[in-house]
Amino acid sequence: MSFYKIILTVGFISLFHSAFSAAQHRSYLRITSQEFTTLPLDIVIQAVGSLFLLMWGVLNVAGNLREIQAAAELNNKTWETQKNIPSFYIFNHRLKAMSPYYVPNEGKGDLENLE
Amino acid sequence: MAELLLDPKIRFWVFLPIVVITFLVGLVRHYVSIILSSHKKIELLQVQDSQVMIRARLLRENGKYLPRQSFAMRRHWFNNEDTGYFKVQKRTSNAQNPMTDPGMMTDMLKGNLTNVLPMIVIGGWINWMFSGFLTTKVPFPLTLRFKPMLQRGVELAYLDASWVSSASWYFLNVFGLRTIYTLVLGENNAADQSKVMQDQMSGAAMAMPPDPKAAFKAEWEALEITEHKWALATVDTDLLTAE
Amino acid sequence: MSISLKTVQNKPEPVAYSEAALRNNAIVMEYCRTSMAALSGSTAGVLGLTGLNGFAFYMFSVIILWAMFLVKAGPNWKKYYVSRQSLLTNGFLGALFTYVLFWTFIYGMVHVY
Amino acid sequence: MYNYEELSINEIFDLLRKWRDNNERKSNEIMSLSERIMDNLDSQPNEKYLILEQLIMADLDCNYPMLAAKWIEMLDADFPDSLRVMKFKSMWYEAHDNYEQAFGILNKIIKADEINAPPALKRCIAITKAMGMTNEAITKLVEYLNQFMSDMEAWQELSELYLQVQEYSRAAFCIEELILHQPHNHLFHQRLADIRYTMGGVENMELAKTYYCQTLKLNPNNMRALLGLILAANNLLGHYKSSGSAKRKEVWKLCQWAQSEVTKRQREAQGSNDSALTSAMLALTIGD
Repeated sequence: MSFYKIILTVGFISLFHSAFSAAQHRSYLRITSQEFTTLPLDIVIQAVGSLFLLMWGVLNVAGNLREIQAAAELNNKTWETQKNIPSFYIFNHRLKAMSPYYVPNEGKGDLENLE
Repeated sequence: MAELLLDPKIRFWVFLPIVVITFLVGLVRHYVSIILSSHKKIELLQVQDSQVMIRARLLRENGKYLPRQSFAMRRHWFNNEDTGYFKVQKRTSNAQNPMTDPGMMTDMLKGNLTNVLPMIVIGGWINWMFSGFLTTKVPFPLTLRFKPMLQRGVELAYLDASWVSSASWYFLNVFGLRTIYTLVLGENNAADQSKVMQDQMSGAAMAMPPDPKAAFKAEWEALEITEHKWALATVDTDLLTAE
Repeated sequence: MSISLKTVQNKPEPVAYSEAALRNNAIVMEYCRTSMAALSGSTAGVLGLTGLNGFAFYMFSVIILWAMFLVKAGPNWKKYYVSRQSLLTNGFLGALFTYVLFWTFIYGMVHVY
Repeated sequence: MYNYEELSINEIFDLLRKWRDNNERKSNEIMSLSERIMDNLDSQPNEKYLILEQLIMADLDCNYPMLAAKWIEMLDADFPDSLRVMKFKSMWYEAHDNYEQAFGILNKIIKADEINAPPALKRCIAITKAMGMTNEAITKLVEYLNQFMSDMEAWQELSELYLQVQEYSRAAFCIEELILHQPHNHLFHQRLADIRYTMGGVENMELAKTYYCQTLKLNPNNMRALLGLILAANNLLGHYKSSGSAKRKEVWKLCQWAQSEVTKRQREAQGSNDSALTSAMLALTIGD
């Protein structure tokens, strides 16, 4: 689990906890029949703090921004890369011979015999 | 007016269940619609037409990067009176009546099945199951006009407009959770993996004009009046002056 | 990858933006904006804000998110966004709806009963 | 460039993504990483199948048919009737020089779904190319482009094929088509200039000069375009000897500018090389 996901989890738990505290505070006020004015300061701070934590986490979890200028990506490319098209790959090339599974073509042997 | 006091049990047996039910139904609906969705059958000719249109549009927009001769050659190929593509290719206009096309009909039916039906069924069920509760209060004052919207099923003339009834709470959820679905399900990519494996070409053809004949004519006209302005005429001096 | 042309005023040369990158950024921003609306709505509910206070809190969190975006992009934000204003105003109302829903929801859960 | 042993698994997946997005043919590198990739494949549920495909391509490219067969079977198990997996099967036969079988499968794919046939059609063309029948491949590709006119890959491939048979003006036409699609890609401008330069003649040389300039405007770091500009300008100077002096002057200026640019680049490169070399030497002495 990445660092920011941990931050998100912590933020959620903290926000949930502050919500729970606020609900408790409300029911306490109701039982003691006091008027609700504002929440205790610690709950407010906890709620707002966890909001910031969450937003920061979300911003980093959401993914990276990419440079939008078309040239930014293209300028680092070379023609050798641009030329490469996977749809048109052919496998009948010399790298084949480097593989341990390579079976030399018999036709070639015949050619040598001819000479 | 006096503050209403709601039974806390309403919170856990009405208020929360409605949110959860709406959310889960939305998820289920999403996956059902994926299962039911059929690939729109498109014809090869339509794909071809759309690609021609793209090419003609690009020629209009970016033709200035080509030498005059190359531009003229391409326009000739598209627009020539006798041999031009837009002149030679005859397309019939096929603006179809959706009612006569059985494929279209089933599509519409499926759309109804996944969108409207669950809303009516679940809405009706919620109305029946949780009828007559006040569930919550919106945290801001509202005018009386909102009463019929927010207090469906609770006809109390003197109730403050910011109270929300259970049925209305359901509808608020239906509309408000939409953005959350995109968050949870990702930008319509829930079934992406299996879709990727089918090699969709349809994307290009989706932007296809319904009536190729008219589209061809419009493109022909647009191309006809396009003037070639060689964008690279001064590029060498630009390069020198930029230093 | 296709490329769209958008002419920027005060500049003779049209600037070309890569459409794929634009879309990617838009998705990221949309994700952040929706999350921000939901989260700040929940927080407003927890705090028990009512009336105009709640809407002011929404404005506040929108601006905070905007500032976070700018900080994330660093000094050369031009590399990533077309304009700073649209970053602030895009999807303002759509996110407001989400915000109000979550605000009402959490407010109901915490403060009404 | 990279030390593949030391990369963390996340870095490997990032690298794979980069290669995939940029169409880089890093078959050998992917091969050497394949064991670690397979061990951690399940950590990337979103990209799992794309990575598998990448592996198959790399294995086939390096002629490791056993491995490729294994991955194809894995794909086949998850997507039993997928045309895309069938395409890989045909590629497997192709790698074994069993072109008959490969064509058979591809034809089946094309028949099954006409709209989504392009990948299979492209494979057919590639096989024709692999068999050494360039002219047939060109015919097929032209036929294909008649139907799918805005397929950039195909235009690019067609231009390469035309170059092989030395049909330069046709190759230039294809590259022009690519410029229409991506007018901001400096590589296409550079390529067109290359072709025009090869064709020769005053008119083509002027075009080559213009397109090299455009390339440099889009990307000032394109060394090949700089050198090409010098060559084209020099060539033009020879042509202009007799004709109007204004034109000649301009080309001469351009030539001078390009040469000074090149010298600047060379000096920069030398500078950085020197420091790298000295630091390497220093490291050696300390090692001793």
